[in-house]
Amino acid sequence: MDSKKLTKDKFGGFVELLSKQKLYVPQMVGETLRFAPVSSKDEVDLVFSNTVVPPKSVLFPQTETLYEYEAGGTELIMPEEPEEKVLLGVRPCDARALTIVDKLFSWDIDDPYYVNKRENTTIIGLACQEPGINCFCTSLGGGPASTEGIDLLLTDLGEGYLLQPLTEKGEKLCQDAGELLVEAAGEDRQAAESLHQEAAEKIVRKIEVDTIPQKLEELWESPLWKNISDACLGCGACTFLCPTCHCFDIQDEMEGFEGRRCRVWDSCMFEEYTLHTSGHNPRPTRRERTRNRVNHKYSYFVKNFGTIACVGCGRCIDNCPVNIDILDILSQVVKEAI
Amino acid sequence: MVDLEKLKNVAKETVSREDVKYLVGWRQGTYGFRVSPHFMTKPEDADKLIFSPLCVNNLATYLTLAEKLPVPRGEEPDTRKVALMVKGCDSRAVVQQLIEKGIERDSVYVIGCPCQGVLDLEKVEEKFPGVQSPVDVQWGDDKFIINLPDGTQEVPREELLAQKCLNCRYPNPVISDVMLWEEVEAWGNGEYADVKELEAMDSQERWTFWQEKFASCIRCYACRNACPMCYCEDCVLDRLNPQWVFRSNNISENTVFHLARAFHLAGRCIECGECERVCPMGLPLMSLNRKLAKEVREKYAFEPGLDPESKPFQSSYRPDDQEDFIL
Amino acid sequence: MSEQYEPNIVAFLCNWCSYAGADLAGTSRTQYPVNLNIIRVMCSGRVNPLFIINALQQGADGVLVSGCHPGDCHYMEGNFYARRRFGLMKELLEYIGVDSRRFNMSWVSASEGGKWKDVVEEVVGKAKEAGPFEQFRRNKINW
Amino acid sequence: MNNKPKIGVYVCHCGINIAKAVDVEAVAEFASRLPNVKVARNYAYMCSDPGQLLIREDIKNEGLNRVVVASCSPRMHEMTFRKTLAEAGLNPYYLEMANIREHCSWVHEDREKATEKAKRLVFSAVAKARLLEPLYENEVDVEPATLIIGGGIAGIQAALDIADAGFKVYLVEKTPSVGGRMSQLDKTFPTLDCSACILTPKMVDVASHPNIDLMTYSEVEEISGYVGNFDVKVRKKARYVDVDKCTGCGICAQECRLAGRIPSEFDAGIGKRGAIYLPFPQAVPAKYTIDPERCLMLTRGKCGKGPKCEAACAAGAINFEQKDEIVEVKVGTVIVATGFDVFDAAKKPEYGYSDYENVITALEMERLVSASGPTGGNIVLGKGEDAFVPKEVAFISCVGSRDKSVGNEYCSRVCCMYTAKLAHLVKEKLPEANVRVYYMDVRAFGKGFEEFYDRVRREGVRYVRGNPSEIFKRGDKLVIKAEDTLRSTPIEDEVDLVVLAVGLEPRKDTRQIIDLLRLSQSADRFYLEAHPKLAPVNTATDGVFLAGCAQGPKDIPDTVAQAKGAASSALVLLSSGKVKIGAQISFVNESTCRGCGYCVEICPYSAVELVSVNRMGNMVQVARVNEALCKGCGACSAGCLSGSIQQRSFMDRQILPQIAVLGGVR
Amino acid sequence: MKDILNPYKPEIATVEDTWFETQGDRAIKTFKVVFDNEEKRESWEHRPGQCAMIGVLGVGESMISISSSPTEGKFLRFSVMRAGKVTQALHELEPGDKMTVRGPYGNSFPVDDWKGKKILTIGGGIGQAPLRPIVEYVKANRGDYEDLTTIYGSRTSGDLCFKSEFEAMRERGDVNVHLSIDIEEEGWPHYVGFVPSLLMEVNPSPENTIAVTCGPPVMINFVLQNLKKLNFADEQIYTTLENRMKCGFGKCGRCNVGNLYVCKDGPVFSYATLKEVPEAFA
Repeated sequence: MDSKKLTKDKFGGFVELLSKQKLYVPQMVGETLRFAPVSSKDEVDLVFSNTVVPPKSVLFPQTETLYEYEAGGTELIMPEEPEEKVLLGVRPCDARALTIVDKLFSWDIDDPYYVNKRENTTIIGLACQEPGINCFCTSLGGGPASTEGIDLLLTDLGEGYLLQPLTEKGEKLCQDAGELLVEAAGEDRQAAESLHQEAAEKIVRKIEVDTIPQKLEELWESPLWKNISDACLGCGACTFLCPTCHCFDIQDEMEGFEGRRCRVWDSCMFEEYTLHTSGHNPRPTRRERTRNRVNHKYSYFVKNFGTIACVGCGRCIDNCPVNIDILDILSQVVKEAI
Repeated sequence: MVDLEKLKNVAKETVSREDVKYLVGWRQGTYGFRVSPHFMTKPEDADKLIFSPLCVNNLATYLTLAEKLPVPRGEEPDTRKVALMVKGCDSRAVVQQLIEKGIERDSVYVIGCPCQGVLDLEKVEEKFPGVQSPVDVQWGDDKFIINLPDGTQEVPREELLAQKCLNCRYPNPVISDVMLWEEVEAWGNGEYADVKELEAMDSQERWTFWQEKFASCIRCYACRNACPMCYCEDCVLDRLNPQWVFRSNNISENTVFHLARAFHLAGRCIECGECERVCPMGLPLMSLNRKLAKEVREKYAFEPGLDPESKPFQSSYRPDDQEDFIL
Repeated sequence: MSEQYEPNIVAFLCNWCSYAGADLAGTSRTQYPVNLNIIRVMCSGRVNPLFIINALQQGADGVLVSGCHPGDCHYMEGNFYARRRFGLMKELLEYIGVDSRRFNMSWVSASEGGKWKDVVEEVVGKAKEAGPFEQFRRNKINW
Repeated sequence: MNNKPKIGVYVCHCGINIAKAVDVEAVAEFASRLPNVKVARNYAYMCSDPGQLLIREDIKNEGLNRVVVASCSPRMHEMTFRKTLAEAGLNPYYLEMANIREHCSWVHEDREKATEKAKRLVFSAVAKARLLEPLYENEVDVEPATLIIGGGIAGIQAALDIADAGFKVYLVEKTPSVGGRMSQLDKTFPTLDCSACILTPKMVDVASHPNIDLMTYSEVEEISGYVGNFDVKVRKKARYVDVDKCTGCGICAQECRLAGRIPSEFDAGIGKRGAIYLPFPQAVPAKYTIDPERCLMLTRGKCGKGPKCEAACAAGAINFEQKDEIVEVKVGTVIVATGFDVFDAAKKPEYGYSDYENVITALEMERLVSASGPTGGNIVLGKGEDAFVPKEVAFISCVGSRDKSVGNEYCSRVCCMYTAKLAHLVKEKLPEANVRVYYMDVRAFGKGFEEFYDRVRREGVRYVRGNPSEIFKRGDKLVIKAEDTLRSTPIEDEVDLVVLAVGLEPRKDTRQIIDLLRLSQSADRFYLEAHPKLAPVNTATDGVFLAGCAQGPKDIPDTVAQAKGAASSALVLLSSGKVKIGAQISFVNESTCRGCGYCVEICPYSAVELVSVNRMGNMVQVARVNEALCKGCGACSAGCLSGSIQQRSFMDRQILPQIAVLGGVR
Repeated sequence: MKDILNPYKPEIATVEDTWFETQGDRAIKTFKVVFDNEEKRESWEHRPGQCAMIGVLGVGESMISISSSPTEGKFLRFSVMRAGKVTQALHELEPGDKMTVRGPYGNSFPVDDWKGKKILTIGGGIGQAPLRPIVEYVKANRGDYEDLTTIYGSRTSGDLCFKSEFEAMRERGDVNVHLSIDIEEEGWPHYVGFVPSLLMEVNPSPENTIAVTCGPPVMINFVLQNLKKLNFADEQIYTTLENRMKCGFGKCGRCNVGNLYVCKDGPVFSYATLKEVPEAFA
């Protein structure tokens, strides 16, 4: 299907159309921007850099009930089928991240909780025009208008949006929008193209990643890891806010006579993450944990899935309280003589 | 006044000492206004050291953060000192750790850096957005001198001063083995205007305020891990038996987590502001701590982190402690 | 708040004074509201301040901590610690907007059966005014 | 221990005490459906023999390993049911009680609501019961010896009783002689026995008893340890007289350059002694002591051409080089019999004690009327040519007692009667004298007291109801201004001698002993007994007992009775040779303890200490509980930030489920 | 939800029998469990070395190796050491009680590839649990294998699991049983010393032999060294790893050693594989 154009006066109508499904857009919750369900179309504002919490929080919520039960009972009450969702305003890096998480959750055995939600969700991307200072998506095969993982990509042209349907879901949406949209003109497409170009040029932080997986294997015992992790506080800011991190814990929780088994986000940066009940910890210090995090993203994941589990969104750099900078680590890895 | 040459020289001498394991100071970060803790073991690492209005991190956290690994049989544990650069507020953390025996006096070598107040990272990044290359900032008279890539800017001190510094009463280290330069005059009067503002609201308004904050917490534990006073090897709030807080993320568990943490810091928090600074979700956690600090100071006439010989607040009482709340 | 709303109070009583005082109230057949349930501890100093948060989280509408009068503690100083801890916890809970009528502390001696009744009535009455506690109650709605 | 909890729940009817307000059958039925409950029964009287049998049978037949009894207050029957469990071979601490009588059926009339509450309380007990752990009461050996602090009549009596029972006693007295206050008295009320005559034999017995180690002129320096095992350090102060050589001949005292120039403590200051002295003729031991604060040799380093005492002592007992000696002893029990101080009459300036020579205290009066006193028992005022025999004698009662203005709200219990006794003695010795007693109330509650009071009044002593407001001098006479409150008339009486019936106060060194033994004070500042009714000789510190006026004002018979009580309490421990240590005490999870020492600071019994342990090669400090010292209050665990110190039977993880149950039911 | 495919959804199983293998704070209790669902009971298949996630509702789940061989019957056996919250709750279970079971997870010992070979198992403590199915499997298919030798030790005789079974094997003589304890004990007729030393004592020939070891990390390290001394090739040596696990099938992340997941790619690894994985012996 060809690109469409949505003028801003029709935007309200478009949001209303999307609201037929459960619509999530970036909104302020407390002090930070994250994807949250919309109750009125006035809440929708697509002027933002990027959400602090990535959209994975909708498809892989921080806390998710696996099943419920009653105290002393043996019957497991399974959750209902997920409702259909639309995520509006997903940045291309985050959409790419979802394709990475997809690989893990449909690897070997499907994870029904994630996969069912993912299938039921339409991702409407929004091309970046003002990348953040720590964005480095272009180094990882993405870009401000990358289309991977997106069903429908929006580019803000000022007076309206250029809509590029990329999948059947995207095309269906455009069809449903019908009258609200007009065919995009060639100049609209060109304008979008050059906006994408401009945005890509604004990204100054770069890294050559090709040699990294190999280098990491060689640097296993390098003092680099100690140096990097000395300052690490061992918090979960980098992993919880990473759009590709997907580790979780499973916990039983009781409220009175009712109980549930649920999964909650977990972080490989936490000490308890690998702690055996015997007291033995195969990753006893922040050094091993930092090393694992970097290796997992740039080496193990490549071995298992053929891709780096990082999209260059820059969140871990923005949010690290002690300025542990993944690009800095990677450039040290690249530079490090074996 | 800040004397970087002296700072580097002292650092070089210090790490050269036989009884010092390593030194923790600050260095320029990888971008913009960020700085990073700098761990140095060799004199040549001193070149990277800085001390500027950007040095907000409280490095005292690292005294208790380092893991105590099993010592192989036949070997002696490394009991050499850790050398630490401290501002006034940071030094109170060291004192408080001494009070509660988290560290021993001879396990630390304290290098005092009298401080004129640090920058509020959020404010400065908002004022000068999109600055990628590392920025150098200096103290001027009642102003910050900010050397941006496209020229130097001067900003009045009050505009960019970190919240915790606005009313600082302890800009000079209260404990040190060496003081790097002369002490500065304290400017704060210890008012708790921010706390009073919230106190003035009614109960329902206060809950409305806190509800959305607690709801947005992602429980990354950065607040706890950055806190120089949170150093239990096994936090009670992490434990499964008894389980005080469930791992699931919701308003109930998050609120209880923050209440319990704030309570555990009562009479211990030295108001370095790290919990609030490191919170990726921007929770005003210092407000909780400052509320309790206010009560502890005003109603119990106690201030933590000043005298290493003092009794910890939570393990002492006075027969005439306030009790107007008792039925 | 419906008229039939009956608050549920969790009370922590020290064994030597307040629990005995409540026993005395019983022996004297003093009538008081049913809404308060007692957990016996040996000393009010045993009351972990986190119990107060935990009770609210686990569904209580109000909490009472009761110990010996100052100077009367069976263990000499436990109630002084309890007083300090409770005083601060109270400030903290109020600060985040929990109705201060929900948490109370009292001194009730073994001979004060009558005072115990007054305390129960006051605590229950205040909790009734404050209404059901929902703010950070652990709740299935959160699931 | 790792077995599945199988709980038996027993709901008691208590006749109709519970059953009337609570549907006990419904409660038992409810309990039977709770998790881990194997059986739930209700019965008329659980505490009766058949009731207990029911539990024992179930433990055996149903394999119960936890028991919940829903009945009366655990303060009533917890011990009963613990025994029941033990008899059935189950650890007694596998018991949890739900108080559905005092806290439920007796205080709620609404049967439906009371039943619901009883269910909740039972549920809460079940929730805790499933997490109970077996506990064991440890026993420690008791060192077969007692330390008695204070050598007055209380200490002497207790020492003799314990020594006679065959146990070692260390009797420590601060002054050079035993005897205490009683030795200063002339006669005793109401029988008018001669105080010295009845006391002196006991003093001699104490000194000669083979089981008593008498340490006079000594002070307790340090006490550590716990019931059964106290380590005591006693400082034997230097007497500068070798007691082994001193024959007690007294020539030294006569020779002393300061002889007759130092106020004698024994004579309450109205008699004088020298720098080397025997406190009083009957002193035990009859050994002289040099007052180091007065002796010229000891204060200035020289005494004329040489100390005369040294020269005079044929036995060569004087030794100015003598040093204090620290003696360490080990005892199983301690009796505190430190006595009292008399009220300092100078604190009531309106009575002019500091200003007028002829305003004296009752203790001074005792010495004045005593045959062994400085006047040989003659009531004579003034000195030399000015000496005269008083004709008008006034007693003022309640000086420093029942008086909030001086901080003594209590009644000193002895003043009324000693006043009567002294008034009687005055009348006896000076039959012509007018004797008046100004009083608030006369409390004559003891055996023979009222009769004695009557007798004294019959003898002509006038009792005037009214507290004098002022005493001043007019010419040679003292004027007492008062109001006769019975007649509501102002009085101004001129008298020769005013005797102030001063009250009894806690000793000034009370605080020291409190710190030594971790005792507490009651509001009147005397030592606090463990229970005013049921444990009047015990203290909150196990193994430490009180005797005599240290615990509060009393007369001699009461003091002796309490001393015997303290002795017998100590003997219970000594003769059994073992003492049980409570089981519900604290313990530390050393692997999570961070050694902050909060618990150490908090513990009122110094039962927690920090010790160094090796944690995988690193030396770290952790807290450790001395089980013999821990009293099981649990204050430490509430103050532990890492939850590492916990109190057995009241652990966080046992209480949290109770909170969940009691909080969760709406 | 389409729960038929939901790998998180456990089956309910009933504890048929339990007994304690060892006593003490870290007691080991064995459970014999049977699925409530008859269909599941029939369709369940597992191979020696595999694990299952067993749990108690309201408490949690724990990954435990299946210590029975499929050849033993339509039941599962688990031997559980009491350590954390979940294993404590499991220890409270008695016959008739329910537990949740899901799995089987992980790879298995390639017992069919080992046909015609001599089998040597070397276990320590609770580490015998994953080895027991091999022994049982080989016993059940005795003709397919050459010699079967079992070396097993623990700290004291009280810490030995499956004692009566070893005695029975020794009596029958179809398995060469070598038992050891670390510390001298009165009346102990067998070897005293550490398992790796006993291995050297037994001195097995590497020829046509597969050696499988499981036990505490320290023991495994020394056994591996000694096997190398005895000239076993890397490919002849197998071991199992354990790590903290939550999901059981490679999603939750925590059990990885390098890029391998213990739950999915393990728990059975040949020494040849493990040697290449940097984190394997952490």
